Amino acid sequence: MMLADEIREKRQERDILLMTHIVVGYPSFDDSLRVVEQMVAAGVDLMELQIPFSEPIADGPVILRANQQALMAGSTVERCLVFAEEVNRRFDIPFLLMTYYNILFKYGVSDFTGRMAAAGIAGSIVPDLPPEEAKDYLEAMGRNALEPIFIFSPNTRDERMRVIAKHAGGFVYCVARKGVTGAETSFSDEFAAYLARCRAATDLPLALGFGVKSRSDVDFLRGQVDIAVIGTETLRVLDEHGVDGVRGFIEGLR
Amino acid sequence: MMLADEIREKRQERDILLMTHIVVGYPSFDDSLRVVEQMVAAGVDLMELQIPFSEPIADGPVILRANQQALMAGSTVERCLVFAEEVNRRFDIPFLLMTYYNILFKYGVSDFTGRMAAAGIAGSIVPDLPPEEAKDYLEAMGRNALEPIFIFSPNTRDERMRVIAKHAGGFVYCVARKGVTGAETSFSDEFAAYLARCRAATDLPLALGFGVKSRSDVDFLRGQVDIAVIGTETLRVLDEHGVDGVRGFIEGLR
Amino acid sequence: MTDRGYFGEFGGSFIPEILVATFEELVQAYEDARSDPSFWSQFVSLMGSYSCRPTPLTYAENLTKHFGGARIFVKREDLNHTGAHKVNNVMGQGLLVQRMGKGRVIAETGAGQHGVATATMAAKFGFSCTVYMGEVDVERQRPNVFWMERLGAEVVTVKEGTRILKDAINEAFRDWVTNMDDTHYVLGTACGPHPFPEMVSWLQSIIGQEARVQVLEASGRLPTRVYACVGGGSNAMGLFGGFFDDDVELVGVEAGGRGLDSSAHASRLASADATRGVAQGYKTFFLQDRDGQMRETHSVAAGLDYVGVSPILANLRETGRVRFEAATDAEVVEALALTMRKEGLIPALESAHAFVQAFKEAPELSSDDVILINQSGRGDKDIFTIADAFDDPGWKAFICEKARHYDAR
Amino acid sequence: MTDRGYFGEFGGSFIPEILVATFEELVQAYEDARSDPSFWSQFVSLMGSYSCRPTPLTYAENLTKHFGGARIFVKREDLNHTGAHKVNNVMGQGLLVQRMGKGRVIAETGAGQHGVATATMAAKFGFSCTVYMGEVDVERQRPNVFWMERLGAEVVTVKEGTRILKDAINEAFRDWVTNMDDTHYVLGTACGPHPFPEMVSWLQSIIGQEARVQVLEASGRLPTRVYACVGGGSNAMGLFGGFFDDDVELVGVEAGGRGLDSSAHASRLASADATRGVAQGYKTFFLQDRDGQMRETHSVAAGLDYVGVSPILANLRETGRVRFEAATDAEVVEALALTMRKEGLIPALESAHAFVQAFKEAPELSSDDVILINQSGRGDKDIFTIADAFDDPGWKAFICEKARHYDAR
Ligand SMILES: Cc1ncc(COP(=O)(O)O)c(C=O)c1O
Ligand SMILES: Cc1ncc(COP(=O)(O)O)c(C=O)c1O
Repeated sequence: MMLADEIREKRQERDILLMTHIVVGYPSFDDSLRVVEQMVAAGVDLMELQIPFSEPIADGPVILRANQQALMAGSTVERCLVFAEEVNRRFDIPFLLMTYYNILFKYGVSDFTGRMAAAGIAGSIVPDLPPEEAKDYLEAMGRNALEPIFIFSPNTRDERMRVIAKHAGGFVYCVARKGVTGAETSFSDEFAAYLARCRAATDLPLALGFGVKSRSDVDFLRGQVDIAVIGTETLRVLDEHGVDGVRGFIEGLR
Repeated sequence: MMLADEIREKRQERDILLMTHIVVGYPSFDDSLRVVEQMVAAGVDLMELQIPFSEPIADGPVILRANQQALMAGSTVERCLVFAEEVNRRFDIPFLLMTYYNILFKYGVSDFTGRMAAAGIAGSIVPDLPPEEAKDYLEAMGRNALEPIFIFSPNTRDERMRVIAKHAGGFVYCVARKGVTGAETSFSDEFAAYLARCRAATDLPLALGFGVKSRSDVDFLRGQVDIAVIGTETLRVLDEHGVDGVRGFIEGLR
Repeated sequence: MTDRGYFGEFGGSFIPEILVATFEELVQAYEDARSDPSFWSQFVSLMGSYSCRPTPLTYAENLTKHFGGARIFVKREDLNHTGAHKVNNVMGQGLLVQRMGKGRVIAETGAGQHGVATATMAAKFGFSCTVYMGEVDVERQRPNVFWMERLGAEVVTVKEGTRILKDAINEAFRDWVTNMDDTHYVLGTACGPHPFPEMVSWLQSIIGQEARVQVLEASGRLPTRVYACVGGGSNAMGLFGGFFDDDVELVGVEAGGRGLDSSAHASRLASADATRGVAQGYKTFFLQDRDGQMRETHSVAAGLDYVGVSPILANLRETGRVRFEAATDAEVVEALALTMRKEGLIPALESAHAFVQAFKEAPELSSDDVILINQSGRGDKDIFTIADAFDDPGWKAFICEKARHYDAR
Repeated sequence: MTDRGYFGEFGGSFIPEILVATFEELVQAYEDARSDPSFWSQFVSLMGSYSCRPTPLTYAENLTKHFGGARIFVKREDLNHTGAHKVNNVMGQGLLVQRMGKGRVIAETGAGQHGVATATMAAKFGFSCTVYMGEVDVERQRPNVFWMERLGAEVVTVKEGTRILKDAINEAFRDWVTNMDDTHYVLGTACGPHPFPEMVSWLQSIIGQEARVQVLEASGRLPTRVYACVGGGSNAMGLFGGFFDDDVELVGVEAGGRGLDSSAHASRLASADATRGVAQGYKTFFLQDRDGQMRETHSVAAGLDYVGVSPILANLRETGRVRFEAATDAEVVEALALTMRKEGLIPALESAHAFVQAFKEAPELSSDDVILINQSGRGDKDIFTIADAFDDPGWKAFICEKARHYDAR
């Protein structure tokens, strides 16, 4: 089944889905695996697996540091792909790869997408790859029946949203506000107008990320978007309370 | 009697005269007095009393340092003049003041020369005052029957020597070579030619300074000039052997 | 889709969606300025009254005699206000910021040169200013931090990544992503997403335009070869810009560090160690590992140890229009010493790379030949590094004494 | 007897007999050069290709708005090669040395600026070079010592007297007295025996000549007042030189140090503490005691703490043509901070004295008025002093860290 349909189906059961995020190999591969376990057990609906990159330009300080530490701890692209394969085999939710374009480019976009498909990954998010630069990527993703997740931002104009939507698959990732991952967002009227614009631009499910960190945030999003993305906050919980703190945190969100 | 005549007269008895130099108040006024005593006892014929100045531009490092230390030890122009008066009263040789023009200028050239005359000083050497700048000085010196000692140097042209000689009194101080006080001089053929030029330019007695430091230097000058000037070397002896070393050193020169 | 600034296969604009509108605005402002002749004349007049453009062309007579070959001329970007060519780009972007009606600028800086230039521009234009600088660079370039702060800029120490230039660029992008409405990011070299490589090269081309006229006037002919050091590539693009249409050989000199086979260098175009990649918003040659993770680089010159390089230069290497060479740290210190003694010029360590290669080639050319070296900056700023390179005992004693004095208080 | 360079009662040539012939030769060479138009055009062309003359005139728009009075223009001598106006005089004397056929130059230096300029000139002209510098100045101006040595000059530390500028001058004279045949003494300011005050002022008048044309062009009128700091007086004489025949008020600003009533200053013409005297070969106002011994002076700016002052300026004070004021250390640091933030300019501490006085007077003038400040040098060279003046903690930590690093090796 296509990812978008899978999401729509799940939404029949739940009024909002949760997508969480990990940096693969942070703080170690063992811990990453246990975190995935906890998250799945806590009822997470989708997961982003970030392959660390040395220049994560669109990430805030918390995820940035996790990228670096994962690299220092020996996270390689190969190990990340093996990890992705393993979690996909063991857990029954859709997994997405999230990384920067250089990781795909250097590996070879065609080979990389082939590996993704072989690992059973549903799709990928590449934040520094706008559709204008994504010709090879889109072709390869299509060839491998993978979902290219694209991004809307508050200053993406309507017309451009429609162009992006044309290339997008699975769902569209809407960033809640200007800025990098992990800072505060206030959910204002302006925000409502933004979401309306996103809705108008695409039939795909909408995920909302950047700054979601508490049950009240999730409550607020209920009914407005399909997926709430919890990124930085899980890393904070992991750092503060260890692997065992993750499950309780996620369960408390919904 | 005029200083020049006094020198000529003494030269009847001695084939070369010795002129020595002290920095007044170095290392103390008491020591300065004892050094004069020793020098006179050793048979010195004339003496230069240098009033210390903070910027002794024509002096080398040894005399420069003595100037500074004398100033730091409290040597003032007034105390130097009182000292000059005292040595002149107590010892029966001609004394000259040596200093830089600012000392006279600041005191008032007229007042200063008046004080010199009252102290019984014979004349003065002001190395940074060429005759072109010396109008006030020459008038005041003349008024007070004081001898203005001027300087010849190896690169003073003949014509200029004659101009200088016209203004000079007492004797002419011939510097043996380029440079400041206290460095080595080699007495060459060139040197003989220089002395011949000095002789031709003036009837005044000639003193030769800069670098005279041993009996053989004095022997060499015998018959060539009227006065050998021992400047820096006495200061060195004083520094190394104390006041009591001075007399032996001077006696050994002739 | 709009032109995304490709030069052959290099360049592009690999930016987060949130910045797309900002870049569109910038591209628009840049294109407007470029097609408006009054912009360039305003730029030239600003640089003539605030910096000292045209910067002179100096005939290095003693070096020419010393090497006994080509006549050597030096383009004096070191005489610019703030001490390097960086100010050309920065003041030009300042005018653009004014046009765009923004009130704040941000910048990354490695050597500190670009940060000081930006802080200076911000003071002059009345913008508020934040400069991102890697912690390693803050430590080794403290004098520049001091001046930036005195000029009214906030200097943010970047403690992420390898804590050098590339990390400062990432951090500046993070700021921009948050504050793009009122903020312009003054990128310091001919790198980054479109339109930066093209725009910075255009603004810097004032160097080459002047130099071409000056060399013709001084020597009656065009240079046989011109030399410029290559960090990000802006001074090289600036100088080369005057000679693309001429029969003039263009030579870019990269940081050879401890040698091209040592892996402690920053040579992306002259060595085989770099490979194609996409980072910091554009595609070029990067010093990266097999996975695409950026590697550590090394150079005695803080302004040259960047992992990427101008996509325009990457393309000019592919087309063969520009030749690339590398100079080692040791060669650089030697060339610097010679230039100081022979000409009384103190090139920045970055610029001294260009001198190294010119010195290697001058003797093999004839006295009919003219070569031109870009002295992109002055070496004063490098005293801490240069004194260390010469292992100067007087300097060390001075620093230790000064430290004792501070400790005592 | 020849003209001995009197200006009213000041000036003259109070030199040891041994130097008389050397000075005659110098006067001759100077007069020949002055009456030979090709000398000046050679000088202008050298300065245009080696330094960056004409130096720009910068309109200080933000400061003008800030003070709300006269329009403020700044003459940018800081953009000269080696960072100050000193190089004008030095390169000019270099040409004279060439004419005289000598092969060695000596110089005194206080702040180090003049020493660096002379070492640079010597490198360029191929002269050997010795620079005398007081021990106190060597200690506080080590960066300049480092550069002089790298430029090939021998730097002799003067341990006599108060171990500052005046003692270095004495020592340079001592060298000259010994080596005059092949050696020229490049005096660094408009002081000393004739022809130095006149000759240095003449060479520096290139500043004023340019500035007059530039101000007229930029503002359509002559300045109401021009301001220059006064150490020995060369940059002031240089700027004023363009305006003597005009209805322009000339203002010289001396070092007020800790205040004119503190005795810790270097104000010879604006304070009542100085008296007429004769030292270092010329007659002027000196800071001296009743006996005529020179006093210690103080200024935050190493280039202004000299005991004497140009005899030409002394005379211009007597005739009333130039007004003299003093700026205190504290005022200087404040004016410097303001100028950095408002204009992105970093004047040398010396130059900042001129800014202080201009800032005091600008508000009382109207927007029709134009005032002109000479930025005689750049402040980079002063980082150790300026960082101390601002008591910068980051700087101190940097120095201490650096020292620990040196100590460890
Ligand atoms: C003096 C100087 N030259 C060259 C460079 C290298 O930059 P680019 O290659 O952009 O000219 C720098 C960078 O800081 C610099 O300061
Ligand atoms: C920048 C600067 N300005 C001014 C001066 C003072 O000298 P003058 O009065 O001769 O211009 C100096 C002396 O070193 C200096 O370095």
